[in-house]
Amino acid sequence: MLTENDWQALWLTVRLAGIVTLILLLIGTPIAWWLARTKRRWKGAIGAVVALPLVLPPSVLGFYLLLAMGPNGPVGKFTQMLGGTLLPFSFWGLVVASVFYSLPFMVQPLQSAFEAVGDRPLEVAATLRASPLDAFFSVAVPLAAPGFLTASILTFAHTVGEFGVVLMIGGNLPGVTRVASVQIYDHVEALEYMQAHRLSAVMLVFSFFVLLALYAWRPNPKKER
Amino acid sequence: MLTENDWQALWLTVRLAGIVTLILLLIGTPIAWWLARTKRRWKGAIGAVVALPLVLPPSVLGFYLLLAMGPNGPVGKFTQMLGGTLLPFSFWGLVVASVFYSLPFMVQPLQSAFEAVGDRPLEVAATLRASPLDAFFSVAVPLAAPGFLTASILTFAHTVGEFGVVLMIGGNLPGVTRVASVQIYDHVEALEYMQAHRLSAVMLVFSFFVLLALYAWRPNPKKER
Amino acid sequence: MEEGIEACFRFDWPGFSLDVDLQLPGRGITALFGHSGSGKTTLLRAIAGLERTAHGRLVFSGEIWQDQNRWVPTHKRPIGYVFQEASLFPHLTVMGNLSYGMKRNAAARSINLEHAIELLGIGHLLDRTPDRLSGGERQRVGIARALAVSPRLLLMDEPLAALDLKRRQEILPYLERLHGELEIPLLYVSHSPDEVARLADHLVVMEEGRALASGTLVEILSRLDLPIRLGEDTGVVVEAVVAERDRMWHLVRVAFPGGSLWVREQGSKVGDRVRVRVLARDVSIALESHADSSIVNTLPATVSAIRDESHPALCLVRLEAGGTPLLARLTRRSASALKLTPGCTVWAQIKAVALLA
Amino acid sequence: MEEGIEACFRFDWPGFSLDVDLQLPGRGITALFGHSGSGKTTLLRAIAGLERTAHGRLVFSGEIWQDQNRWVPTHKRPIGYVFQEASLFPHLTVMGNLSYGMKRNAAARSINLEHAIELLGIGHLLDRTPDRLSGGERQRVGIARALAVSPRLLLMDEPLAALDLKRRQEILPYLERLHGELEIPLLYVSHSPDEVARLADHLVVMEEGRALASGTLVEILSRLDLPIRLGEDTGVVVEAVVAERDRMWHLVRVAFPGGSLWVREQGSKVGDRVRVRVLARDVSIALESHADSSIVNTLPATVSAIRDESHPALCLVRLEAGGTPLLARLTRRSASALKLTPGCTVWAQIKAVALLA
Amino acid sequence: AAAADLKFAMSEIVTRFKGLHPTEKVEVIYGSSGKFHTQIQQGAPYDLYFSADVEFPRELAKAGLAASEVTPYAFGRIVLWRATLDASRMTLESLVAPSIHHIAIANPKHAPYGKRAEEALRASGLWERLEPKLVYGENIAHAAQFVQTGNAQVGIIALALAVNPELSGPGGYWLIPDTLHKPLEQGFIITRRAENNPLAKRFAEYLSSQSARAVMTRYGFVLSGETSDAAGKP
Ligand SMILES: Nc1ncnc2c1ncn2[C@@H]1O[C@H](COP(=O)(O)OP(=O)(O)OP(=O)(O)O)[C@@H](O)[C@H]1O
Ligand SMILES: Nc1ncnc2c1ncn2[C@@H]1O[C@H](COP(=O)(O)OP(=O)(O)OP(=O)(O)O)[C@@H](O)[C@H]1O
Ligand SMILES: [Mg+2]
Ligand SMILES: [Mg+2]
Repeated sequence: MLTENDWQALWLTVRLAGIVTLILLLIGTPIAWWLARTKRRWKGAIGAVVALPLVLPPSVLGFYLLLAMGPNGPVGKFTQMLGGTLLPFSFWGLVVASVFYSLPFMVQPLQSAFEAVGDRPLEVAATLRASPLDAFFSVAVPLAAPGFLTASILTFAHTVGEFGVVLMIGGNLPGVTRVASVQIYDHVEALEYMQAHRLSAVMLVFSFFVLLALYAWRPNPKKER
Repeated sequence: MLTENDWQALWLTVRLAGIVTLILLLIGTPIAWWLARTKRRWKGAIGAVVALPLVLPPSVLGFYLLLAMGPNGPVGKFTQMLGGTLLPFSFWGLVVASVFYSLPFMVQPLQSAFEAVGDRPLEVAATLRASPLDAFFSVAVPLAAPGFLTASILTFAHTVGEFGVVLMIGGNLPGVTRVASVQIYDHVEALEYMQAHRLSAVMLVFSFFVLLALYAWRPNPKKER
Repeated sequence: MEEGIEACFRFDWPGFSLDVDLQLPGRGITALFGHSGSGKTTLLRAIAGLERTAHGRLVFSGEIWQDQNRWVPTHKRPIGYVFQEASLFPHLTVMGNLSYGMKRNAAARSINLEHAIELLGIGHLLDRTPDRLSGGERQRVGIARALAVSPRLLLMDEPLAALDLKRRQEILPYLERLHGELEIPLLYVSHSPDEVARLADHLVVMEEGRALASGTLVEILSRLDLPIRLGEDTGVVVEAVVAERDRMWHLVRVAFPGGSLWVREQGSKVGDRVRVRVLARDVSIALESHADSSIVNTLPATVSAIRDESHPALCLVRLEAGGTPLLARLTRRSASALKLTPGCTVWAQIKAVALLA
Repeated sequence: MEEGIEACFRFDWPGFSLDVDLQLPGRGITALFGHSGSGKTTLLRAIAGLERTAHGRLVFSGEIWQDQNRWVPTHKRPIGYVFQEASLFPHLTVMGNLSYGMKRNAAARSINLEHAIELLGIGHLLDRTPDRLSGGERQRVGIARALAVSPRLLLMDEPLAALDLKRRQEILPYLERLHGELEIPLLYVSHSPDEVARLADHLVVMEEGRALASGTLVEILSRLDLPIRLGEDTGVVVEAVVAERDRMWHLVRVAFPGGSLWVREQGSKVGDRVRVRVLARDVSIALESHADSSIVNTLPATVSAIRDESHPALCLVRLEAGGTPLLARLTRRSASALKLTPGCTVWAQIKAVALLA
Repeated sequence: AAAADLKFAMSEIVTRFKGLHPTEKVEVIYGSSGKFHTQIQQGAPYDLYFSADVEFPRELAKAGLAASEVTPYAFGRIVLWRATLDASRMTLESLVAPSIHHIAIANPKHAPYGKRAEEALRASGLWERLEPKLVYGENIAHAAQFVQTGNAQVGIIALALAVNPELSGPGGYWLIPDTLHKPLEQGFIITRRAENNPLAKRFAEYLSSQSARAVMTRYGFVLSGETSDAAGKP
């Protein structure tokens, strides 16, 4: 039903979205934690900066990222200095761009979830000898579990659906950067509607079941009476 | 510094994002509330469906919306039946499409926020003679305020940044459907980088201050000790 | 129709089941008394409509609140509920919490809120948010909030547990007066036998989800067989009339069938009907009456029963003073030394008497 | 260095300021007693390191936990904390809550958790989540959780407030034993004069953020001038030695300078040092000794002072029984009738005596 | 990298090329010429760049990013197209008819086909009257979709698209005279990256072969040096 290219694109998409979600869990969690806990003045400013990638149209953001990661851009110079290769038109270039673009989708829900945890559970943890780091993992994270789920769903889905940035940075190379969204886009542009419908349907069905599984597993937020 | 067209596009963008956010507050809140409170089996399925618009690439989603809202699509037939006009190439077409596309950004954070409220405050409200609806507005909504903020920020910003769908069904009509994201895109495509930079910068600065204001106003989530 | 509360609930949770069928009076204070985990809160929640039981019937002075076909939701029941944990709205100030219910029930304003606020000592806290209150302060706001809706039935889940003696002693008379003036029936959960004895007209003893006993306070307290571990607070309540007033020493004499007792005055007038509580630990027994002691109250009485107490050194003696039952707690050695047996005539020396209302 | 806790804190909140400078003993139970809102919780939190005060100095048996330059964070302080609201982790089962601290402090296992679980009666709840516990059950789990970390200093914020008398009477001796066996100092917030009198070796009376008095229980309780409203529980504590045992009647005679008293036995052996509590309300005064009464304990004593009580009908009489102070509460009319003045010799009749430890 | 309008023609050419050289690997990526232009500036791994106009490759060549001259390979033509009704009997004038609410063209600002459509409308003096009816697609395929979904009644699109069986359907097209607009010259370059890639050179040479030219013609391109009328005719 689907061509080999389609399957390749799907697999690439899942890989990209998975890796981006994982990386963002690693990066976004501390940022969200800091935003939720700090009482600093410029907390608002940082929060706003984190949300900024949202407001630029994706292909424009992609354009700026391309400039930055290109041979004359700051990121490009840096990566060249390190290893010699440039990020655009590579899988890891997509990853970096998507991480940047999807950051707010991870940070915002996590921040809300962490704020909802409140001080008390952490105080309790401290009286039970848990260091702040320990308390974070053993108390804050489980209590914020629904937030993690929301954040991961939004991030994953958004990375799956995103194509403006991906097209710009990735260059649409089959098997490397041609993810499913780009593939569908190509089908539509080429007026290959049947193909586009099929791939969309597969994506939708697949996503539906992934989301359904996530929801089924979703822990009910616990509240002490 | 900016051309008149640019300003027009900016204004259109703000209007679109504002209206979409408002409409989604109206639509998304009851959905999120239902998802947060119900114990039905198919809650997960509904939740997954709500999140689905996320995974399709915007321009593909736009294409399907174009089909649906066209003279032969179901939505199109419906609108024709009602008033005779079609939605594509009109501002309200954009609104409808964006509402559809941004729904998950409103629903997901709200759902988390409502779940975090828990049963107790609503029980208390009931003992104080508040009907469920009354309790919803006087207790659940204020307690979920940070969630409303997160949801509105994500929705607003996402609508501002979105252009795939908008381009697809808007027809890029100046003053009607040519929002800032499309305008920037046009500048970039036409290699008018200077113009693109300027408009992007204005958007970013503007958004930064809007976000900053929102954060500053952001209520600290209250917890009873 | 008839006054009173008919409450019948049955359901199972894993590890706990509730099964009660109670007839509670439609006025006065009914205490729910029982061990931790015996189902007091659950029963109160069921009455409030917060827990919807599979089988249940609830009738409040003729209005059906729950049966097979009917279900009045919580917000339509004219109740005031004080939660075990204060459960204030964290997003509202103290004032906001108080006015929340008041606004929604503007018609039936029967309670003077200013007075309640003053009495509960929360006047200086009105602008604070709950996260900046102490535990006891939160609980007091919770009480005021429940009163502010001018309920027709007050449900209170250990409202005074977090309060110190002084506060408690200020609030208790207020609650007493409240139910006296407004005739609101009050269902009151408490662990404190002291509070129960002082406040309650009617007592329900809960154990493992069942109502072990239900009846008037006087009835239940004087029963020797009930395993109510009132401990130090075992005693009886006597209904009496103020017969005389000693203005100089601030004492009143209350009379009842069987004699009279001198009690410190509490504002009651001659002729008032009052209740006095006599704790078993305050009653000693002498074979003769002695005038040279500081114990002012001695009554002739007959021993009617003797029962062992939980500690092997002690026993509980039931006395009849002209028809009024009294309990005395003695060491078994004393009982033996005085050769007490049912039928003996003795003098009951009462060291302290508390006037209740 | 020397044992003991040196706690000195000063800071201001809008509407409340804390200003204490205390020297607390490094062993035994110290009760923090005071009205609602007097700053007990705040002081406990400051000691636990949960509230970081601007000016403060805290030394625990020679270790500096807080001064200008040092700050030991809460998780490095070897404390166990029972919060006023149980504050269980809602995402863990009861067992998970208990083992949380235990896992993190595997080295110093000094408390037998199984025993604590059994005694607190929470064995059947181990698999439940906190949202399915009753109020008292939650609080008991909170106590067990604090004990499970094998702390070197126990801080308890009204741990027994939500518990019924029976539980309380089971837990109190356990806490007593705990501090006796393990020599863990215990800081204990309580509203209940009964609990305080029973448990505390040392008493701190708080009022409006200040420590009104701090000293041994015996010292503080026998002071007539302190406005501690112990109410019904006004009384003294006497240090004594078990002198004789009456196996038949389950009584022991405890001797102290000034006489001896018969008390129901509580497992102590002849020669043990014990404390007995004598409440003012249980002491009556006679001019002669009477043998025909059920009151077994009478002691010769001298009136040393008379003070008015809060109620105008009552007065408090301080007696000296061979160097041991006693308090008696009488009606002023009785005091007048018996012509009591400082210097009189009288018989103190003691109706009930509680053996404390 | 090839402009989107080349999709069908180029696919067939590549198949034929592979038939001749079975061992060689040729991948074609279709997209917007402008985007490729930007990407090549930033080092995109494309060896050949077939643009939909000549300006983009010229600029790249000027920036030293080309390894060859800018070679014009074809001219595009624009047509009036209608999805359901036969458009072959329409003219530009018939667009004024009130039954036509929306006319879809590619965005003249950056799409070469859109630019030519605008020129044609201006040349025939209809621009002022038709401008309120115009809706702009991102590119020529997008403009075609507006028409195909019925949201616009007619569109001005590339001949290369109109001859595509997916679109041809019941509707026909009317070739807009190329006198009304500037020629739509399309050029390609070999990028600097492919300087030493013999395959790129060979493929470029193959394009001028007879069979490749036949394919281009069949898909509606006018080849350099031929008359326009042959274009699109099988
Ligand atoms: N949601 C629940 N699911 C299962 N069991 C529950 C639930 N809530 C409470 N229980 C159990 O029901 C029993 C009665 O609880 P309830 O809260 O009524 O007790 P209580 O008499 O109010 O006790 P306390 O004095 O400690 O507050 C307890 O054993 C408790 O563990
Ligand atoms: N975060 C805060 N900000 C300002 N004032 C506070 C804050 N927390 C508590 N207070 C006030 O400090 C005073 C002391 O509070 P604390 O909790 O120490 O009282 P407490 O002695 O424990 O009383 P209770 O017996 O009612 O628990 C109270 O008057 C309270 O209102
Ligand atoms: Mg309870
Ligand atoms: Mg407190």
